Amino acid sequence: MWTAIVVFTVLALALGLLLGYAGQAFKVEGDPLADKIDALLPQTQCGQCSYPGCRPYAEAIARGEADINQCPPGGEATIKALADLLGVEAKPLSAEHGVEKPKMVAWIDEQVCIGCTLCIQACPVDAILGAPKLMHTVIVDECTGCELCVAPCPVDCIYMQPLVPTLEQWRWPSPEERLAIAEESVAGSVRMDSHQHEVAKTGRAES
Amino acid sequence: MTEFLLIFISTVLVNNFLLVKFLGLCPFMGVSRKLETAMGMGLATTFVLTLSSVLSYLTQNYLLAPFGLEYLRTIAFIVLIAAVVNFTEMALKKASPLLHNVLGIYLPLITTNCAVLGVALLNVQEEHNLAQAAVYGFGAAVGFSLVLVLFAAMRERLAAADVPKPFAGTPIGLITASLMALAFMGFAGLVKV
Amino acid sequence: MSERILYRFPGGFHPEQHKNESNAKPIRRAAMPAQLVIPLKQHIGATAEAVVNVGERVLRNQRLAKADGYVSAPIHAPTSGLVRAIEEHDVPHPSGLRAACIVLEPDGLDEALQAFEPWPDFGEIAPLLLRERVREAGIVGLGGAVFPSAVKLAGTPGTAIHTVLLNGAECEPYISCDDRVMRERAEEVLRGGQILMHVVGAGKCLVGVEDNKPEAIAALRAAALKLADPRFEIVAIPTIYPSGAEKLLIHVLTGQKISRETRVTERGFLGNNVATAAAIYRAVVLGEPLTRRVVTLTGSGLNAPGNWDAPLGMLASDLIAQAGGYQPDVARLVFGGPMGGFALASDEVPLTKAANCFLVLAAPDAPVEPLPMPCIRCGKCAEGCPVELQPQQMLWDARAGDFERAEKQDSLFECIECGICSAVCPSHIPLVQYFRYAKTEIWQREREHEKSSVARDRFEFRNTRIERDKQEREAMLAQKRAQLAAQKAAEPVAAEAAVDDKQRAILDAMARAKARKEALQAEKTAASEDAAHE
Amino acid sequence: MNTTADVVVDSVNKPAPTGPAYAQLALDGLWRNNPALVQVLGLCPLLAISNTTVNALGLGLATLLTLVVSNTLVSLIRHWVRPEVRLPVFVLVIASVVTAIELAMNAWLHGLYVVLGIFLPLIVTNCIIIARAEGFASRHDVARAAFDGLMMGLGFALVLVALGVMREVLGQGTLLANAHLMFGEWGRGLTLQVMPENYGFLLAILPPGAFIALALLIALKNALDGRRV
Amino acid sequence: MRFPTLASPHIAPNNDVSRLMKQVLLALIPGTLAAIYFFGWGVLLNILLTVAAGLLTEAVMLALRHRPLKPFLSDGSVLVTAWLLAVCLPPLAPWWLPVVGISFALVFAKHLYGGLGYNLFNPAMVGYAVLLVSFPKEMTQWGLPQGVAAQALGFVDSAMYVFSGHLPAGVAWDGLSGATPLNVYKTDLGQGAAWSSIQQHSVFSSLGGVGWEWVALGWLLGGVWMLWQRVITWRIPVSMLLSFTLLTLAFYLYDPTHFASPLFHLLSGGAMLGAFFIATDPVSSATTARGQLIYGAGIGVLVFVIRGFAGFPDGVAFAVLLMNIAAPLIDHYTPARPFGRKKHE
Amino acid sequence: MNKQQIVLTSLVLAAFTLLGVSVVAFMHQQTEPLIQAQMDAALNRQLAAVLPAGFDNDPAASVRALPDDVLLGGKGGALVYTARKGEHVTGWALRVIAPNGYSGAIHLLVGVDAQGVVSGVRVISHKETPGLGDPIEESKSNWIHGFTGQGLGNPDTKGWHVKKDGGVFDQFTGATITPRAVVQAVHNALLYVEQHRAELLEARP
Ligand SMILES: Cc1cc2nc3c(=O)[nH]c(=O)nc-3n(C[C@H](O)[C@H](O)[C@H](O)COP(=O)(O)O)c2cc1C
Ligand SMILES: Cc1cc2nc3c(=O)[nH]c(=O)nc-3n(C[C@H](O)[C@H](O)[C@H](O)COP(=O)(O)O)c2cc1C
Ligand SMILES: Cc1cc2nc3c(=O)[nH]c(=O)nc-3n(C[C@H](O)[C@H](O)[C@H](O)COP(=O)(O)O)c2cc1C
Ligand SMILES: Cc1cc2nc3c(=O)[nH]c(=O)nc-3n(C[C@H](O)[C@H](O)[C@H](O)CO)c2cc1C
Ligand code: SF4
Ligand code: SF4
Ligand code: SF4
Ligand code: SF4
Ligand code: FES
Repeated sequence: MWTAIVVFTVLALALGLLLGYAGQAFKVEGDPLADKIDALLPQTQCGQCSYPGCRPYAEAIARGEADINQCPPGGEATIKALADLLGVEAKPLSAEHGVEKPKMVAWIDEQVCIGCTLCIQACPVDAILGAPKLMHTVIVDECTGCELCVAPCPVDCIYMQPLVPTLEQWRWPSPEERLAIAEESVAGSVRMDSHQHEVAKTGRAES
Repeated sequence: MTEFLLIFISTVLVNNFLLVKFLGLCPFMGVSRKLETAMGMGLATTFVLTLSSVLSYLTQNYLLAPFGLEYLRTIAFIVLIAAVVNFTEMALKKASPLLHNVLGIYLPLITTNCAVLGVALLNVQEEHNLAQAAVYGFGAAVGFSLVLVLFAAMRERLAAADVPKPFAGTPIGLITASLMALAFMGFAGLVKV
Repeated sequence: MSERILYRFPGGFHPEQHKNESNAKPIRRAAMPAQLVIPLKQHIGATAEAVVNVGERVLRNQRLAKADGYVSAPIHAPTSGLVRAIEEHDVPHPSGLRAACIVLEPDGLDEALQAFEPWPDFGEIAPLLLRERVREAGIVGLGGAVFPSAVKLAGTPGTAIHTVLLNGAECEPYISCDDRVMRERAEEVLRGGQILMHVVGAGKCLVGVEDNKPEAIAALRAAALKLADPRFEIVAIPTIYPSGAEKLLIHVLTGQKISRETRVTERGFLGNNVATAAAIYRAVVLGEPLTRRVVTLTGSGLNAPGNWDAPLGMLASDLIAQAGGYQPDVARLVFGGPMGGFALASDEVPLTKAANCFLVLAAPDAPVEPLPMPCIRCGKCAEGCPVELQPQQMLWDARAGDFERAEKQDSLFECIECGICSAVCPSHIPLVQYFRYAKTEIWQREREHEKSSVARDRFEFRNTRIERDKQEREAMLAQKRAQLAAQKAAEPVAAEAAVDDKQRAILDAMARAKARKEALQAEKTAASEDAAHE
Repeated sequence: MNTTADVVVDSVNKPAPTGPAYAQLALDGLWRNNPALVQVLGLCPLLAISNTTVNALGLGLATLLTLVVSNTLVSLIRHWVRPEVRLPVFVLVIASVVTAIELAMNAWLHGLYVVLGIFLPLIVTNCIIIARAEGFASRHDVARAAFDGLMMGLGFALVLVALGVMREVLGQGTLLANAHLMFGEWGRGLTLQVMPENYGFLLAILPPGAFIALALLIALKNALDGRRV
Repeated sequence: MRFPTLASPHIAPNNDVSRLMKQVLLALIPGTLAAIYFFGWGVLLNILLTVAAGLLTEAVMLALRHRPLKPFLSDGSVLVTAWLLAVCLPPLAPWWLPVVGISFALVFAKHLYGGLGYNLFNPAMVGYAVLLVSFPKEMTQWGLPQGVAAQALGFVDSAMYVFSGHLPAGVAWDGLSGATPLNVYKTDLGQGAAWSSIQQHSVFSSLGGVGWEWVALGWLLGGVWMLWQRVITWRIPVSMLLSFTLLTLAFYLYDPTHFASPLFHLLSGGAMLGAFFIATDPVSSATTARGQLIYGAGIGVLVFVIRGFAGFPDGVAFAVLLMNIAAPLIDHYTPARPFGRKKHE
Repeated sequence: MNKQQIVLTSLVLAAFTLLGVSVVAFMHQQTEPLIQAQMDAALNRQLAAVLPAGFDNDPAASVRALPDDVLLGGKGGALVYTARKGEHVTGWALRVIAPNGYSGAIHLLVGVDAQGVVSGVRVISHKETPGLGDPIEESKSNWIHGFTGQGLGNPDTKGWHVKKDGGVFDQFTGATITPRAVVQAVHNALLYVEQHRAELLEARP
């Protein structure tokens, strides 16, 4: 028994010295992971993830506090990118944080706008132009569609409108989307019997 | 030489650590979603496994056995492994920051990889000598890495498959592992000992 | 002419040809319709900028829109009349989106303007001037890619062009406009070839024509004899789709394999469609801008298929009415050929420079998309792929949403969208659809990523600004208090000015960075669109 | 991911300011965050030692005991351990506990000890144990840590036994074969012949069968959860 | 006028999956006829049993997964899987053996992966391997070929035996069954016998084994027809047979007492069936051109290794499954080399 | 690098090691005799199963290694345990190897009484195919009991084969190799006892 204690104490002291040294040598510096995560987030800065902006959410994920499925603007694509980065299973968007919507931009009805500047203060990316008492306009290219300017407007003159793609920006629908579109479109344009839909769905990856 | 070859073939193919001996399954299931990750893990494990196989042999024969402390084997080995892992990390950081970037995150995971402790204990059980222990550890690691990498490539292909919902993710991974184990049974009897 | 050794490109496909429906009758001249709808973008590159006003009367050949940038092309009036509107209108585009068009009401007088000075002795004219003429005449590739021809003529600095290639393959089934042009305007085509050789200083002109067009080959050979120009070589090539794709054609004719990253001009080739060559001839020798083109109207859904020489902007519905209207069981309208073309939702779209064919299919020939089954990895698609891709792998990537892998590992952007893989797939999977989707999705993600970086910068900038404002305000308050206490004045103003300067500098820098990024992006999109069509 | 669950639990549970409620801990360990079915940890013993019910029961109990004791100890010492050596110390504590249990089993359940082989010492590297020590015990009071160990251990052991039952019944048609290894000679009477005498679907007790059985259990849980959500 | 906008290309397809599968079934006929001739009605019973149970399993799984029945039941892939599994099973095996095999194969190797097209492993070979390791007794009771067997059973008697396990009076099981040539080869060689003396066993003939050689030639015939019909490409069968032949030849030349001739290896067991019908399963094999060469060669090597040195008499099933494992990695490392690109770009 | 920190770290680790090891070492002291007894008991149970009943010594303790001999499997490691009643040898248990099983060596414990009659056989370990070769295990079938009571003359040498080879012992359906190997090994063990009887009777460990 005593041999055991002596031998192991010596062993532990030795290893302890080494581990202590290692522990000192390995102090983690900075958080490169949060940067990588932040780079994948859409930067809408809308706060729907329940964090005050994308960066704080990125940091929360890096700390293991937040799940990867809380950003509705990023939607499925962002979740998948995050899952790949972190080596975890992708999962559907958490319903309590919102739903994925088509890309929108704010539009200000200039007839109604009273130039109160409340929306300017709300916009996280300075996408609204205007001065006090003058009508305001949204710089479409800068607007991220975060909707944060809608609520503050005292006369409710800000509307979110779907972003219409130009010919250059247009993207082909995937065959799955095409089928979904066809399903919705006016009867007669594309006819498919129900089992064709079924089959089309079988081609789709479950996530 | 033949002897070492047989030990090697046996640990890589016939008695594969993952598929036959069931050692090291948690990282196998956990870090096999991407091929690159799996390769990193395989490399890191190979290094640690071989090294700790040899070191545990030395500990057993020059520290525990002389003092009659075999019953403390588990404790000695696990502390040793933790140290080896820590050291690998440090050495790597010093020697090759690039490699450290690639392997760094996997190293801590290895401490709780059954395969590492398993190799150490099996070396004792099978009464290997030093050279055998080294080959055994290396073979086990190669077998581990081989299967891990093959599995990762298969799982990447599963990404687009229409797997039934309840089976998506881990279950279908396990089914795949099962069929891999079935295929590896074809090697049974390759090395008769 | 000595026999040239021909090469076989990988893969390929033998669709039913269906050329006879339309290639028997000569080209007919379409009657001027009551209205022309002329899109401002009929080419790859920046949309042209209208230079006429609503209500203005214009003459034939008068410039309606000017090129907006280097990769762009002007647009000219096909006849005289009134500009009724400049508005959004349906255009032939797979998106079904509308785009800006000039609506012209022909006055029936067809009064013309001599747009350019005719240069019958083009050999005397400096190549630079000729290239400028090609640009001014609004000539773009009529082989489908509609890339501004003048840009192509500039070649690649540092490499000499040794061979001009006239592409008369017309490999798509059904289409026969190039066939008829070669038969009826063989001399114009070859004269165009001479101009091209002169511009780029090439010593050789190869004309590749699929061997299913013997009359065209004969006509070209006769014309070459007549011109007594030994630089021409008219080559009959085997009929395999898509032998008309430029790099494949070069391979067939010379055995060279040119990858996507390499432009053909870097290897000393200049490729042009035969109709483009004819258009260049007209622009140079007759001084006419590009205002009309020959288009094939064909398919089982039409009463009288054939080729028409029609003004740009003429609506497909008007053209089809001239071609005898629809068969009762008409089921589909396709812009382009059956392999590479896309279906149109409406026939109220104008004829554009890109329009080589309106294919109208009757129900029996227009099968409802067959049921897609899962991919069984049979590899038929890979066997057929002329650029040696693995479509089944790219399909897997696209479906798994692994676009990075599709691009890096499986070379998605090498795909020329020829449609063979879709056509041969026993599981009836619309593979090209997936690839088009994946390519455009990747571009969209890049754009979004750009946008999100900008948003991050702006957000961070705003935060620092707010933070600084707050500090400033506090500082000011403190200072005021201090002022009150010490009765001092001058300094703080200077400090404030300094801060303002700094802020402006940051804003300026951001604006500059943004401009640069946009420029890069535009270039990239143009380049990739271009590549996708080649 | 444990941490996530803990955070959620923390916020849900108001009456206990010091940590999650015991009911939550029980639910977590047994079902919601089950170590075997959800965290997919401790796979090696789960698959290697589930070929018979008795082996599964033996190892399950040993693991359960280790978890309770190690969680308790870790919680007790949590304030004295420096961060750099936290992991080594935890590992050391666990290894000591396991060795003690190993010695005890060797002395009193020798037959089972021989059958379990190296998987007894390998409890040390069972990822669940270190995960609970790190993720839970080192942050909560002793009572909760012990209870968490108990529930996690139970969750693990139950899955292990379920696998054992599945594989034994399917593979060799018996239940509780070799019960004497655990319960002594009277245990021989416990063995049940569930299937006809010559029955045997060997796959179930071979390695592939182990993977499939676990896959089926996890899928079953997913299906049950899916229906509720 | 408005039109529907369907996807290009706008030409009618001339091929489909069920046509492909029907061609495979046609190609299976010569070998199957030979097998029935030499090994009796049990072969046919196996096919009937696997097909019936296979269709039922497929239907149940499709229903459970809420997938349409008609297109998938009629695609013919179940028939191919069932048929291939059936001809690998011992004739006169008890009825539940084919049933368990095909059901396991379709449930675990096919539908849990998403059904047709998504499986990573060859379902038929999974079925075979599972049966082999689970029921080795039943799986090694092979019928003796016509000409060696002392007796033969009619169709009704065969069916009686398969379903009830009772032989007609006067017929002994020992007169019907015995070891396959490969089994004799493996067992006797393991006990130290020389190849020349092993060959004296009654189940051997001049080429392969009695009957087996004709069955193998039947598969070869069907395989060549599939090549001609472009159902399969040459890469996998040729590379597999080539590597297999070269290895067996090398070892045979090195030590003819302990290694059988390549001809015997090629014409016995599942080598031919494997080369043309099983290794070529498009879904689970490598799909790139270079990958297919590696894949086929790998199978050839593994069949040789397992037949020659491991515990199983025939290695085709395991070799195929092992290379199924490697297929995704092979595909990953043999990416497309697009038109005009150099090797290392 | 902070030296003090390092030392502190190692001290903490050492302290916990000390604690853990002490507990375990104490535990070891307590259980050691019990474990030894358990191991002996396990071996004795095995030996009792094959040895003729009625010995009064501790056969586990009277163990002796045997020199290599083809009859013992020829791979070394053969042992003999001797059972005695008083000074009188009542039988032996031989640990032998059947080298030619289907998948390798089969380790056997063959009990022989003083008259050279088999008193019991058990398989200690083997690698035969599950479901095919494993009925040699006692837990799987009674086949192994078939040896009890057989001796060298009973049956005669021809009879010491499986039925297929003209002997008296059953083979299993589909598996002849395994029983053949076991029968041969038991027969060889008997031959060995016969040839070395004198030695075995006298030798003491
Ligand atoms: C699949 C495919 C098929 C093509 N077929 C033809 C063709 O038949 N005739 C043709 O002139 N251009 C064809 N092209 C376009 C040529 O590649 C090339 O862009 C064109 O010949 C360039 O001439 P242009 O600029 O005068 O249009 C095809 C392109 C692709 C991608
Ligand atoms: C791929 C493959 C194909 C087979 N083809 C046939 C066959 O056509 N006819 C037949 O009777 N047995 C066939 N078999 C059965 C095997 O040859 C047989 O299972 C193998 O030789 C093992 O039997 P054994 O273990 O009894 O030798 C095939 C087996 C496999 C794996
Ligand atoms: C996969 C496989 C495993 C086998 N395992 C054994 C075995 O463990 N023991 C055995 O005696 N025979 C085994 N055999 C059977 C032998 O190859 C051989 O067929 C048998 O011993 C000859 O017996 P028979 O003459 O009764 O047919 C196995 C066969 C196969 C195909
Ligand atoms: C040439 C060819 C070979 C095939 N070989 C097999 C086979 O070996 N095993 C099998 O289960 N299915 C086979 N199939 C059928 C089909 O591919 C198989 O059921 C799929 O693996 C199921 O997804 C084959 C099909 C073709 C066209
Ligand atoms: S929900 Fe997404 S976009 Fe909105 S702030 Fe959070 S991370 Fe940014
Ligand atoms: S304009 Fe409105 S919607 Fe757009 S970014 Fe600013 S606050 Fe968000
Ligand atoms: S042709 Fe169709 S089924 Fe065959 S591999 Fe290509 S995509 Fe898959
Ligand atoms: S569409 Fe693209 S992938 Fe398909 S065959 Fe043509 S080039 Fe190849
Ligand atoms: S239990 Fe986790 S690796 Fe073995």
